[in-house]
Parts: sequence; structure tokens; C-alpha cells
Amino acid sequence: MLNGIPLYWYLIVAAAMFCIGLYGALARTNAIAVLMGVELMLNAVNINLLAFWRYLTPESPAGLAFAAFVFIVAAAEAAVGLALIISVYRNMNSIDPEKLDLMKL
Amino acid sequence: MSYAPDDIRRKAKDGLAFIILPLKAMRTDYAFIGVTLIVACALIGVVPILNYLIAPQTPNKAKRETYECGMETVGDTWVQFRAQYYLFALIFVLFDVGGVLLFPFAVAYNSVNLWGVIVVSLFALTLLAALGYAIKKGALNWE
Amino acid sequence: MDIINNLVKDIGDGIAAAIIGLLGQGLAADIVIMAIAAIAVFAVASGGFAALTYAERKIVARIQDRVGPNQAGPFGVLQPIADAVKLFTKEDTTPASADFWVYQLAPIIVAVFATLTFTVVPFAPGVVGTNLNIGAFYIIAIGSASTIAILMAGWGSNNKYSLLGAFRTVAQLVGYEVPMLLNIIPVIMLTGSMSLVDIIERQTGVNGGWGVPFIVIMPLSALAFLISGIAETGRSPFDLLEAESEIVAGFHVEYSGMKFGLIMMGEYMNALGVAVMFSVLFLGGYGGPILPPYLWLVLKTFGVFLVLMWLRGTLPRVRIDQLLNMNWKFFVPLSVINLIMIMILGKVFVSDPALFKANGGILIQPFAQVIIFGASSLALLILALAVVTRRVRKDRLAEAEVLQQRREANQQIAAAMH
Amino acid sequence: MTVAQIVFILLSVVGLGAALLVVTTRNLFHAALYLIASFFAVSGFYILLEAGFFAAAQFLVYIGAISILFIFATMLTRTVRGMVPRNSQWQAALFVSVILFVAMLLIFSPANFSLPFGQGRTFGGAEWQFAEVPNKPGVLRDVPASSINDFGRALVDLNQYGIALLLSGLLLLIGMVGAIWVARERKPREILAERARMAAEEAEERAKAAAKAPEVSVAHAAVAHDAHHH
Repeated sequence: MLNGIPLYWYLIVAAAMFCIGLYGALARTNAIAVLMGVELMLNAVNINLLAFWRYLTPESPAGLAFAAFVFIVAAAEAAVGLALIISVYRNMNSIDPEKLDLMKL
Repeated sequence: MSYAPDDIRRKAKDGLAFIILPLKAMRTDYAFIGVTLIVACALIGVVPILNYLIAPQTPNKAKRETYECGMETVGDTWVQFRAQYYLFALIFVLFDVGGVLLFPFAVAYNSVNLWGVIVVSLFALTLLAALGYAIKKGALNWE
Repeated sequence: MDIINNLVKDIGDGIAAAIIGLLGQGLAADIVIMAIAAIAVFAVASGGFAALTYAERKIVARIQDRVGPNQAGPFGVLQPIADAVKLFTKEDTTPASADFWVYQLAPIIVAVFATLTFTVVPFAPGVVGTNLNIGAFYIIAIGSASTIAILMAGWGSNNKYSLLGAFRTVAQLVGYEVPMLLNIIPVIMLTGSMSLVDIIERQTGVNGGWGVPFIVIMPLSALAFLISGIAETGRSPFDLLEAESEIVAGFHVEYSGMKFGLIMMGEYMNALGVAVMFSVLFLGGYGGPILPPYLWLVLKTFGVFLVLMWLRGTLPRVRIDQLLNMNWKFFVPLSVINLIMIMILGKVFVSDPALFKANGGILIQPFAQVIIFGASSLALLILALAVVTRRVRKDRLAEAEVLQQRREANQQIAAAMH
Repeated sequence: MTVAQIVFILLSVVGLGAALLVVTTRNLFHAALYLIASFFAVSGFYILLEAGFFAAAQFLVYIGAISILFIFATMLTRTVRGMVPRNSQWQAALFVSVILFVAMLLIFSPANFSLPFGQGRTFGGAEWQFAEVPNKPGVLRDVPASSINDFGRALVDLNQYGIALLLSGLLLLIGMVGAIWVARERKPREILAERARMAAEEAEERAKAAAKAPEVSVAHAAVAHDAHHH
């Protein structure tokens, strides 16, 4: 499975995915698209967790457990975040993060 | 990329020998799924193309119209979707994610003591409590 | 006897040996062999699809006192081929406003992922596409791809009714995926492995199992799995997605020609997949006396499919609110309670001396364990049914009262108008 | 090149390409589909990492559940098409992302890619050895066959991750309660009743404050007035 794939390949791909997600989270004009960026970042984190688990401590379930908890956190985050977005849309008719400035002085 | 006959004989018990054989070389059971994915995509992807080549193609404006009971399409595709759908998906996500964690436990069931069972029962009851809240709030009522 | 029993395995080995002789050992031979095996899996799935469409039309016709297809070939056995020819020669229209690639890809995705289900199914001892150590979980995971394809079809058609139909379908599918998931867990728990081969061996008693199919040990799980499986594949009486009178034809109203055929194929393959899964998980798969193993699997699968056809032929379609209520307020809580019950029973009543030494509990004979599991599962089922029957009757009476009031009010209005 | 390397490169092209399309496309539904393609590639990485269970879990949780949430939310908010792809701070965002990526690239790359700062592979006081791990023979160990079994046992063991499991259940419960409360549809009657109740509470509070300390209330009003001016 690992024939000829060094660990840093995974780390670089995960880093690229993380940075793409970061860009998405910072530069999109739609809150749902922002959350998509966050999901990409969480996926990148999970690739790293499982890559380190495989290459450094394959006997220990620690890496697997952490990856599983990232899954749960990602699900809860998406559920609550999207619910908030739906609610905001219902009240404001817009989900552009730049236009939602009720809290600004 | 080589294989040893002993390993094949040992693994033949696990699966169709003519499939396990090459998998030994790649040390994986998943390669076959990848190959099936590609083969199925090729075989099934060709079907619409064949259909396009065989069947007569005489499109006209009326044929290419959206089929909405013979009426002309009015307005956008979006009718008012209700948040109800989202709530169903929400409870589904809850049980889906919770269920994923139950699978490793189920595999390890025989080597777990009663405390583990109690922990998992509490976990399952927590999920059930969320479902109970959703039912109580009427989130799952179809009106 | 051995020759017949190992027929499929020997043919496969022969083909593999021939290809290795031709190409030599190495990557090329590996890939060719795997591709041939993949084509074999695809052939099994689509052959099953063709056979089942014919069988279903014939049997449902008999149930409804009709004859069914009888023109193409003797007894109409060539009907599936005639259907395929018809679909291939039909014009394939794409709506002008469709989202082109999404619209084109959706049927392909439905069919491809339905095919992938069959890669892990053990057809006979030693005849399995690949014996994954997460087989049961893999099938559930692959099954969830169809919801995405349905949403793609609904969106891609750019049609109010298909999008609405897709939403309703997905609300139904995701709902019934939960009891399926929860009712596979007890099977895995009592097997100690997610591999489908291990699950079958546990039921046939090869590796110190009970030698009893899981349907005897967990009738409640089996029933819940079967019903949610039927709902998951959207078959009658849960075929709201094709309720012609309500939402035209659901999400695939815009599809014609072979793309429609592919969606049908995906749905049938999913139904077949559920039947195969049920026979593997709860009926002991290929295990059985006298007959060769692959024949047993075919027989069991066809038996399960017969039940599906029977339900389709006799039951009226349920309403969508009943459908969703039944799932979320009955099946899911019942499955969780059942799961907890089995978890605790399995720890209290132990039949394996080694486990007894490790974890304690009450040591009993294996058959006593089977009886305890089966009896408590049945008791829970009867209890739940009793509670639900009372509740549903109350609801229905209340509903009837409301309807009666409305009717009276309408009559009064009508009288006043006169 | 081994087969695994080719598969890896294909998967990273699909995954990263889809990820790029997620953050640039104008159509939110297409963005969701590209997100699914990206999840699919990540699931392939898990298979390459011999974590088959997580590949299937990725399929079930991300592709089967979370992306459905995204698509439903997209439809409910009716903002699918014609989205402006970039906001006003996109240059800054791009700059930060690229800088971060370059930094990580330098850290994670093997020694022959030598860092322009620090000594060899030393960065931030720690020695980054892992970049070399798979190249050392004998260092890379196999995943034990009982991997899932061990994982399941650790997950429910109170001395390992049992508490974390219970807490994550609690997190899911709280998250769902919050999400249902926020997203559920209120009937117009309920909304009006809620508004009336809030107004009544506000008035009551104001009256109480006025009765309790009139001078404080005046000062508070002045402050509020001031703030309003700014």
C-alpha cells in the first residue's frame, strides 16, 4: 500500500488542501461556501492524523480515535453552522458574511 | 511486484483465488474495488453514448422544454422548500455519525467488559435523547 | 459432489491460470484478471437485474390476477431484452434548461454504486470479489451514494417537480438508512467481525458458531432491517418517490431513453443488494445442506425478493407522514433499545468458557443462549407492536374525528349557501 | 514508479483540483458537488493509508450525510447561482494561504530540499525527522490485523477514550438541540407571541430600572445617546 510513498507526500497534499480551504473560508461571499472551506480544512487535518498514525504509530489506536473525534466535531460543526445560516437567511434575506454587520458599531 | 505461491494458497480461503492472486502483489483488498469502479464506469458510461448513437435525434423546442404538466415553466425552479427537510437531514447526521463509532465497538464486543457496554449504552441513549428532543419539538412532524 | 460444489471457484481459478500462462506473472496479468473479475461481478448484478424485472412483472401480475408479459419468447422470457432494445432506440431528450453534466452523470452514478455493492458479496466458499475486513460497513457506506445521485438528478433536470421529488426521496432514504445501520450492529457484535465471510461462517457454524442463522437469534433486527431495506430502495409500499399522482414521477421525470433505464437498473440492483444482504446477514448466506452453496445463496435471495414482490403486490402505498413517523418514532428508538438489550444480554449470558473467564457473567449452553436471545427479541417486538398499535389506533380515531368535524362544517356551509 | 505512487498522484490531482473548484466556482450546488469529489479523493487516501474503516466512514459521514446537509442548506437559502466568487479581502486571503502553504512545504519537505533557515531539519527547536521515516528500512511497521478491534476497545475503555466518547455524544446532543432550536420553522403566531413577550420583558426591565435608580438610568441613557452618535 505504501509502496514508495513517503510521509511528506501526504503532509504536502494535506497542507495544500488546508490552504485551499483557508482561502475559501476567508474569501467567499457566501456563508455556506465559507463552511465548505472549513470542511476542507478539517479533511486536511484528518489526512494528517491518519498519515502520522500509519507511519509512526500503527499499533496504537490513538490516531484512529482522534480521526474519529474529528469526524464527530466536523458533523456537529456543519449541522450547527448551517442551521445558523438558515436562520440568518430567514431573518436577513442574505448570507453574505460582509453584509451581516448588525453587531458592528 | 511478485507473489509467493504459499501466500496464495493461504489466502485462497479468503476469496476467489483468481482475484486474491494479484491482490497479494499490491497488498490490498481494495484494489479490486478500484478496478470494479473503473470497469463499471466504462461499461455504464458507454450506455448513454450508445443510446445517443442508435436512437433518432430530432429535438425541437417543445421536446426540450421542462416537463411540468404541459404548462409553460413559470418562475424559478425553486419552490418554497421548508426547513423540515433540513431537520430530517440533521437527525440523520446525528445517528450516522454516532453509528460510525458503534461499528468498531461491535467488532471489539467480545473483548470488552460490562463497563464498555455501559459506556456505549449511555452513548446510544444520548443519541436517543436528541431524537426525543426533536420529536418533542415537533421537528419531525410532516404537515 | 466436490466438482459441483466448487464449480464457480474452479472456473475462476482456471481463467486466472490461463491468463497468467499467457501474460506471465506481473502487473499486466493482475490487472487483466481483476478486470475480468470486475466484469463478472457486473454481469452477475445486471443479469440479476434482468431476471428480476421479468420475475417481478410475472409474479406481481399473477398476484393481481393478470397474465403479465407473454409475447416476447416463450412465457415472455425475452421481455427484458425487448425492454432494453426499446430503451436503446428511444430518443434521449435533454431539457434545454438542464444543468448538462450534472444531469448526464446522475444515472451513471446510481448504477455504478449499485454495482459496487456486489464486490464484497460472498457467492460461495472462496468465491468473493474481495473479502474486506469491513464488508458490512462498506455496503452501508456505498449505499449512501445513491442519495447524492438523486439530488443531482433532481437539481440537474431544472424542474420544480423533480427537485421536490428528490427532496422527498432523500428525506425518506436518509431516514431509513438509520435503522439499517443500527440493525447491522448486533450482527457484527455477535460475530466479532465486519467481514461478510466471517458473518456467514458464524451462522453456518464453521468456526465455532452457533450454526443457527441470525434471524432466529434476532428476529426483531431482521424484521427491522428488511423493512428499512425495502424503504431504502424505494420499493412499494414505500414508493413515494414514484407516486405518479402526487409528484409526476419523482426525481426522474425528465429522464428518458437509456438514462431512465440506468436509473431503473440502479434501483433494481439496490433492491437485489438488499435481498442479498439480508440473506447473507440473517439467513446464513451460502450455507445450507445438500445443494451447492451458490445455489443456496440464489435461492435465499430469490426467497427474500419474493417477499418484496408479495408486499408490492398486496399493500397500498403509505402516506409520507406515516412513512416518516414510522421510521423516526418507531423503528429508530426500537432499534436503539434492541441494540442495548442485545449488548447487555450478550455480556450477562455467556456460552464461551474463555469469555466467561475473562469477563464473568452467567455461563450457559449455546442453545440456551440462542433461546434467550430469540425469546427476548420476540418479546420486545411484541411489546413494541402492542404499544404502537394502541397509539396508532388512538391517532387514527382522533384523525377521523377531525375529518368528521370538517365534513359537518362543510355541510353547514353548503346548506347556508343554498 | 509504483502503482501506489500513480494512484496517489491521481488522487491528489482529483482532490486538490476539486478543492480549488470548491473555492472558486460561482454556482453553490456545483461547489457542493466538487466538495463531494474532494471527499472522495480523501477517502482514497485513507485506503492508501490502510485505514479502510475510515475510508468507508468518510464515505458514510461526509459524502452521505454532511454533503446532504450542505445541499439542503443551499436549497433552503436560495443563493445557489450567481454568487460573487470573491469578497473584498480576497487578495489578503490568497496571500495568507500561499504564505502558509510555502511555509508548510518547506517544513514538511525532506532534507535535500534544505530549509533556508535553521540548521538542517531543525525548525522551532524541534527536529523534524518524520519526513524521512518511510525511507528508513525496518522503521515502517505493519498495521496489526486486530487494528479495528483495538480501536473499538480503546474507544469504550474508560481509561482511554471512554470519557471522550461520552463527551462526543454529549456534543452531538447539544449541537442537535441547538441546531433544531435555531432551524425549526416557527408559525407566524409563535413569532408574534415571541416578539410580544420580548417587548413586554424589555418594558418591564426598563420600568424596573427606572424605579430603582433614576439617576443611573439617565446616565445610561446619556451613554447610549453618545454611542449612537459615534
